[in-house]
Amino acid sequence: MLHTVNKSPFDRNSLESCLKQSKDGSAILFIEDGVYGALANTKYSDMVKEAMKSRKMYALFPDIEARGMQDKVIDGIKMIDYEGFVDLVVEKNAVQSWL
Amino acid sequence: MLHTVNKSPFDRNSLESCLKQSKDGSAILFIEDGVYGALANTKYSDMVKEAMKSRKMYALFPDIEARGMQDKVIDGIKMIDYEGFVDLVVEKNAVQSWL
Amino acid sequence: MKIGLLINEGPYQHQATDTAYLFAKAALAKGHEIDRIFFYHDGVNNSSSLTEPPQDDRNIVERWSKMAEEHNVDLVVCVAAALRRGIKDENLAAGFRISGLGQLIEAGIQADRLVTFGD
Amino acid sequence: MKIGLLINEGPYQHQATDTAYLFAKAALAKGHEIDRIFFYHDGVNNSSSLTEPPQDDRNIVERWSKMAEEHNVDLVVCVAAALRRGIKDENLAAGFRISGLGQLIEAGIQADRLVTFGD
Amino acid sequence: MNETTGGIAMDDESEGTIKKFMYINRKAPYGTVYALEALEVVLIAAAFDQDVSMVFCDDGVYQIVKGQHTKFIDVKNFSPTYRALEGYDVEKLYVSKESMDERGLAEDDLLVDVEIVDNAKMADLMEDQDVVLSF
Amino acid sequence: MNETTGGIAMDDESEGTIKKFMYINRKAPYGTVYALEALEVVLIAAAFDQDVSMVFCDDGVYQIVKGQHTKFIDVKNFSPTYRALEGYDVEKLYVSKESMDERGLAEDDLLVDVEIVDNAKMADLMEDQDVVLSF
Repeated sequence: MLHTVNKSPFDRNSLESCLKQSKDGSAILFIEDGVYGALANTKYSDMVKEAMKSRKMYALFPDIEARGMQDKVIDGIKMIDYEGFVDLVVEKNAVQSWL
Repeated sequence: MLHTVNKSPFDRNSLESCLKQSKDGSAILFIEDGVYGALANTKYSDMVKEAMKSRKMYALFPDIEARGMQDKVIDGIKMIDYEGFVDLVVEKNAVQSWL
Repeated sequence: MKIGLLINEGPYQHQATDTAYLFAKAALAKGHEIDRIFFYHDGVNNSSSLTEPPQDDRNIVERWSKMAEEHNVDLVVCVAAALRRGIKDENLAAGFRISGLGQLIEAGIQADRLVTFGD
Repeated sequence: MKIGLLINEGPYQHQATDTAYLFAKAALAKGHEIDRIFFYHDGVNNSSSLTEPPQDDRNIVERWSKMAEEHNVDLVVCVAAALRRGIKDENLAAGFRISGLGQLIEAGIQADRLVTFGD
Repeated sequence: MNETTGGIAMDDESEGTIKKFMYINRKAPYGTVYALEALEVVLIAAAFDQDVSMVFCDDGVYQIVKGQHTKFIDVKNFSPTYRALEGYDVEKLYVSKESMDERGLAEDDLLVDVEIVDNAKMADLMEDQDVVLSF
Repeated sequence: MNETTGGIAMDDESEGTIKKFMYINRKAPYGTVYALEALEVVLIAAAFDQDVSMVFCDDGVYQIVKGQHTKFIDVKNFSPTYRALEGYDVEKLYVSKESMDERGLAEDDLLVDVEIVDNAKMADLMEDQDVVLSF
């Protein structure tokens, strides 16, 4: 299953909610303001790194770059573009958007 | 100064932000989904009770009642209606809405 | 006392406009003056004359128009925000007028209090 | 593959519609079919023919109309949500049609994937 | 059928398919319209003979709390409608245990019969769906 | 003057008053329009000869981070405009230290000169205002 997170973890609880209610082996894609959850050296980096042990994480590069965060993403989070987003949707059985 | 909080502390960071950046002696009014921050026995009750030692807290009763929370409000938080809201605005020098 | 309001969200989607209305109504009932209500961001959608809520629901746009008429409240819709969102003279409800952001600053200067309602 | 979209927020206020558009564009470019896009909640405001963004900004409504025309995408606006927010046939942009919520469920049944964009 | 399905006739392709639809409610009522408009979706969905389940987690659990009185905010109290869901054959209602606990809520606070499940079970249920709609 | 004040002529009453206006930016750019439309307010406000200060706290600090490139999300990059604020005599820019720290940001990451203040100082500044507008 693919989970998308589009809100900053500093602003909303949706990333935390997603991590708690998603299964090992699922994929998580950070989009829009959600990409702030994909950054190193923040209050939430450890929580995300821990979740990365059992889940595959992606971040939408156009959103990362728009926000000037291209040098700050956690190692191991895969950067994709809108085509990659489409591929993920096609690959997984369903999509849950944590709005 | 009057601070209003209209978001649930479970959903957003605005209550926490407000408590950190408001002065002792200021007034805090919970409105709309913000009233979930005024409830006893929740994850955030202790944080709010601690802040009540130095700040006066109010909750908009019409919003409390709409959500069925009339029996769950923390003791010492004063229930007011829209007229009371107006009085607070008039009484304080300025209003900051934590949106 | 003169009170100004800033409303940042549209009708029905967020409670902000409802709260603002009930606040303004209470202020007027207590004898205060609502100097100006400025509609910004999606707040401009409060002024659409085309809204048609279900019979058993409140009519948010009409409530504003009525308040403007009865209490001479100045309802100002931000022109730039309105154009982005499809509010123009042709679908502007009674009692609203479209103008610039300067009207918001002016409300802040002239009113004794400015209160923001939003998301 | 057949993909359906659900869009819950209006233009300009939230990035959701932009992301949905760029996602749909990429899906079409890769040869997938965008079966239907359903506009709900404030999402119905994407269909207002009256929007007029600044010259240097993207025109969100026109982009949808153009996509509908070029790729035969079915753009459906929820009638109940639209009436609440002042979207009617008279201000409905080209390529959109107003219909019931059943169209959303139908999209969920017929498409291979349904993706939600919102706030 | 046209009436209840929102004015459309279902074509052959959709008539035979039964998919698992999950409606996830994560937001509080009244502060935003999502709770109300999500409920409207579920009521329509019931007419399509799909496998429907509804989830209440995070602030969504507040949607089904007893004792809501909305008269003074001048908005319709739609909470009684959750009780009508059973009549629409929407019987699978799941509520997050962790969300209830964090909010100090007990099953007795709720106005409908639900199954309370923990995060792990919720993740399992979600993974098992064909279509997930989140409000 | 009509042009820069949004098409209105200021009347006598407002001309003499100088109030302290604070614009608080708490939201990230691009995800929502608030950052952009708040900036538009500040630019107009500059023409009114009031005492203006701007605050960036919580996700608002992300508004003034260097290196924003918005080409691929098809939205205008408005971050250079923050550099123009000085030309409008908007010189009091305050940034929350705690918000920077939680996000692992340093002053060098920002594209404008700001004063970094802690929560206590921020509360003091806020308390001192006549009008506070929060976006």
